Amino acid sequence: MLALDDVSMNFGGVAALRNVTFAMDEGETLGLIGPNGAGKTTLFNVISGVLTPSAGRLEFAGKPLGKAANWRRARQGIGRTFQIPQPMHELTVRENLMVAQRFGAGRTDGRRIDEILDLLDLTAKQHIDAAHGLALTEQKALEVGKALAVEPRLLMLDEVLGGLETATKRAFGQTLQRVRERYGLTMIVIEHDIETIKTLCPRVVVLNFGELIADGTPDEVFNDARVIRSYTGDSAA
Amino acid sequence: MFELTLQAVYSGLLAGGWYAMVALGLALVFGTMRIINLAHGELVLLAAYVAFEMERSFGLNPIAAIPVALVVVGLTALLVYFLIGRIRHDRELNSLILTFGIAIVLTNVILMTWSADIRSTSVGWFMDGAVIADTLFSMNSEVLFFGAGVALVGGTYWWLNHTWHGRALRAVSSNRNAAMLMGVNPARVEAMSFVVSAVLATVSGVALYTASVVFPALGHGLTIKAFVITVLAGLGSVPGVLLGAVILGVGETMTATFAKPSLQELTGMVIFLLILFLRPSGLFGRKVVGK
Amino acid sequence: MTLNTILRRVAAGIVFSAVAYGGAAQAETFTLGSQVPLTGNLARVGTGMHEGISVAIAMANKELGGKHEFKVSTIDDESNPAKAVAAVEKLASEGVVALTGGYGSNIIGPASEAAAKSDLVYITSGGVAPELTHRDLDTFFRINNSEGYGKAMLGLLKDMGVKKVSVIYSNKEATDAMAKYVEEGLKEAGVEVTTHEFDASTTDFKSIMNKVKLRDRSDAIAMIGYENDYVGILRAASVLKPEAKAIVGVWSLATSQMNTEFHDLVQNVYGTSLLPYPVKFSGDEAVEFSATYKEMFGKEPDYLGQFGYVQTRLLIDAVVAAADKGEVSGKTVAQELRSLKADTLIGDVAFDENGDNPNFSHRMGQHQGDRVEIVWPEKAATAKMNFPAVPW
Amino acid sequence: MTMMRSGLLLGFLAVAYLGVPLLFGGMDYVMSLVIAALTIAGIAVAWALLGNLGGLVSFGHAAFFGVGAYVSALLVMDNGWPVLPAMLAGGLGAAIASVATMPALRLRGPYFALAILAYAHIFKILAVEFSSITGGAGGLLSIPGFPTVFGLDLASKTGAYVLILTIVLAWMAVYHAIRRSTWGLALRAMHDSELATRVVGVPSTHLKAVMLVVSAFMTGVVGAFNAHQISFLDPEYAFSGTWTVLPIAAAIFGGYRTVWGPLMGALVVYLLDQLVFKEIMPSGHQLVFGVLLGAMILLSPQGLMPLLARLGVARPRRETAPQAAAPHATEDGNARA
Repeated sequence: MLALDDVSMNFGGVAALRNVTFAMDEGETLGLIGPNGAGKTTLFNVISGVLTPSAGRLEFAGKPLGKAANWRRARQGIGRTFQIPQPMHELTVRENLMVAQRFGAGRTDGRRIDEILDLLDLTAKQHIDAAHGLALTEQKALEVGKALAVEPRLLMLDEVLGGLETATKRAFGQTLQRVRERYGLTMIVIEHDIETIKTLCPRVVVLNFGELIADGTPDEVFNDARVIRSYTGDSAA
Repeated sequence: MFELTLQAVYSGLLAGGWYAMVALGLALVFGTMRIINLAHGELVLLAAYVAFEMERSFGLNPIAAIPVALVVVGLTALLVYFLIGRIRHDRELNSLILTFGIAIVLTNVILMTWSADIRSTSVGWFMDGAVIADTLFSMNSEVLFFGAGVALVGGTYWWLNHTWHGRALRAVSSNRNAAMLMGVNPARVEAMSFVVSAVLATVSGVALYTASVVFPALGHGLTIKAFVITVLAGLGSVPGVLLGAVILGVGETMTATFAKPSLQELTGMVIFLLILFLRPSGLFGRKVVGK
Repeated sequence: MTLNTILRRVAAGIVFSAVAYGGAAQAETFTLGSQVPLTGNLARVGTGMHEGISVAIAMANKELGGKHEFKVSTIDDESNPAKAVAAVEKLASEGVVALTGGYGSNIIGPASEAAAKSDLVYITSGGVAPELTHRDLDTFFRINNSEGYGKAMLGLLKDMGVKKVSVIYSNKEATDAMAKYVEEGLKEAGVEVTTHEFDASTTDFKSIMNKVKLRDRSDAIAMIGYENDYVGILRAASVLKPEAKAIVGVWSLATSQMNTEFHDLVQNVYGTSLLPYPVKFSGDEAVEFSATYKEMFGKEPDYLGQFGYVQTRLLIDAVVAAADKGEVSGKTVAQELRSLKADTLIGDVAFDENGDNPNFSHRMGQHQGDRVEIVWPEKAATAKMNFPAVPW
Repeated sequence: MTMMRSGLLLGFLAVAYLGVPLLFGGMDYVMSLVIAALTIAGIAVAWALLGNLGGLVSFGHAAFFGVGAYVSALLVMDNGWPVLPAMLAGGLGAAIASVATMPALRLRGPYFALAILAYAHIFKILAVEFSSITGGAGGLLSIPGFPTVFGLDLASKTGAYVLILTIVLAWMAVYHAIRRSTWGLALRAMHDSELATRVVGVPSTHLKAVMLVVSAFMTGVVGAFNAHQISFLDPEYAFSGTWTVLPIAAAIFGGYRTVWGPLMGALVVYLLDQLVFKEIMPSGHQLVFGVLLGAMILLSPQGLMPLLARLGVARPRRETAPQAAAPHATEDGNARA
């Protein structure tokens, strides 16, 4: 489904990603963890085409991604969210999804939008100004909704549970489960909360200083010496 | 052929010294505030007209009129600054429209005050020939203000690099938020950039009045030239402004000499677009143009 | 305020003024319309013409001594053809009897067509393009044309006997046409010509002048532009000192204003000029014109004022003649104009079928010290030309 | 609400197409002013479309106006085209010219604005230089006027009024239709959140490019209209800064984010200027445009229509709170992982 081969990303001499290599199968859900500044969001940016990697190759659904622009990757089936929600300004919640569907999936299908709104518990808010009228949970839900409206095959979630209350977090985690089952998605999830990772992701990849230091089941990974060292002293973990 | 080229380069060089003075004022404000003051050319023109009025009413030599012009232009520049400060939303674009409006107002105020007649100094010395080795020709005023231009650009460069005010200005220019954390008051620094810009506008306006003729419609073209040079130079490069100005000046005179004089304007515009498209960071500066 | 209320007010205003003017006409008051550029890039020349028009009105009223009275209603066309058309239409709706004014052939064209639609005579001195008098408009008249200017410039250059001329001209409408005319005329006379076209925004003419000096090496330099261009060209020439025997310009150059404001710069320079400066009075009309002009505007009259005056004076005479015969209309005023033969400040004027004045031939003046002397044609000359002579 | 709206619209159309000609048809002067105001309105709508939907402020719409005018006039004069198809071709010519300006789309706001201005300068110089085609600085005189269609003489004042009114309304309809479509939604969203729109598949640069072409086409047709109505053209007039300044003033004044704003702005600004300010200060009344632009930017950057709406005169579609200098998200999203 997705394969990264030796991908590196430099920002003016600072290496944000170093020779990252891994592959995912269709339907897999991958947890992406690591301390702050480890390169997780940079990896998302590289996969979704927001950034062009300094070196390395990316392959999606059997085809090289090359230098395809970010909007083209969305059309190829890569949906993503942002850690800080980025609703489309001036549009209502529903219009946000309509735009994503029209351009990302190349079709208009009101029923599917109803369904997404329903799944994410946004139906009541669908005519609210997305940029100014939503609570944090709803903003996060809208992030997921936009990515779903693109009708992706790969969904990349960047801390969609971050900053939420524990109870909300659990409920939202279940929502994500339902979403994945409903649409048969391949997912990559960036998450700090270990419990969430354990319930959502059968496989976990750990980044530290841009380097991939571990890849395995949650149990394997969380017992890995390098991983533990990388988190030592990092209160956010 | 050789003589023609030599003179073209020399004329272009002198013009470039003056262009640099005009452009640096615009570039400085642009650097600190990310605002293109489309009324900058009108400020230059205003200085020229103040010099004219001083000469007509009091028989003052244009050089002696500089302090008076400085007060008038300085106050006008501060008014522009004050108005820009009142923009609430999308300052980058709205300031463009605002200063565009101010430029229209200034042009018409100049027209109503001094009429559409052409004006120039009657002090003969400025127009007398300054000839070097029988091959390079210019007017005294051009040489004088080329010198003044280079000195002012150099002075500004020194000021930016060696004084606290200058450093504060550079700090705001490169990172406004960081500068604020360092205790620099960006509002004061921005006002200061307008004042320095007014000084440059004043001197270049008086230079214009002594070397050429002025009339109310002139301001717009000056702003455009200054902007072309700013883009050519790239953000934050004072030497770049000087070099960009000379490139434009020489490019124009070479076009006039070896192609057609009527294509002179085209040269500037084409250089401008090429730089924007091919090398958006300008020839020397930091990146000025985002994707 | 909605659009409709604005329009309603406008309409009310027009109805009101029409009534007012209707009433005034019975008291033998005629209102002339004047559409001139007072702002925009033709503001300077338009203002000059406007001053001449005002002088003509003042003098005519004095002369007519209450028998008839003339007023002028002026609208600024902002150097814009669309606004010129609107101005003519507005003046027509106000009930003016004829129109005097206009500057720039491209503006006069549509404006005079609008005047024709309202059956109003349109007289001007601001449009010299040949096309203007080939439009089959019965109500269009002009007292000057580009041939008149061109003939004078050519005549002077030919009389000088120069072999090679550099023509430096602005790429604007009137200057471009004039340059082509002069170039052809000179070539026909076997004179070698090089041309240098410059953009109106040019301020530094040293590059061009250097080419004239080093490459052309011509006997004479012909400048076709406007005041700011002349000053720039002359300054460049003063610095570079090309070995020409004469430097000649057209309009806006051999004027009192240029003589006082750019005294040293314009010495020995030629330009088209109707009257010498200071005016050597020949005839009562010129004396009075000059006095009235000075009284009204506090300065010496220039050529723009003279033309504006002459065109308006002719128009007033025609309106009076038509009124005396009983009917003032576009047709009758045009008839009067066409039948008139007048000796004016600008020489003999008589209109042909097309409304052109074939008699029009300009004179060439030369700045000599504090004076502008007429030096061409010989019969009108007030002094001998200084030749060869240049300002530098 | 919808009923009331369509009622209002019908009323407006009746007044515009029947009321105005009946009331003022005989007054050439008034009709000339309204035609000129509508010409400005046509450009203002095109400018607003690019500004609002494309997020691009142009300082050089005169470039498209001039190209449209020249293409149409030359097709009629040199190739014997009928006027109305030639006007469309004029729009097409302007659209093609806009393709030449597309490299400027990569530039950020102020740079785009001034790059387009540079194009206007260049086109003007080219029009002067290619004198064998364009007639050079002397320009084109006696350009043929409009034909008679369905018994209506478009060359008459009333005919020209109906023609330009139709053009302006058609452009407003296009503006409205694009604005309402998902394209319009995406375009409006792009203005403040370009990255967010791109990652859901919106090819933002392409959409901007399309808006540029559409806006240029509209402006070109209006330029062509003007050429045939005034019947003359020269480079200085065709590419005059007036064709940029007035539409911007009109669109900013009326509110360029609304469909009706540019039209209302053009009518109010132009008619006020010509009927009121010109009377008060015969020389230098353009000053008012400057004051107007400045005042609107400072007091109500969304324009007069939203201002009236806020005062309760009309109902806006949806109120969007002005973003008080909200810091924009960084270009690469949240690059700190």
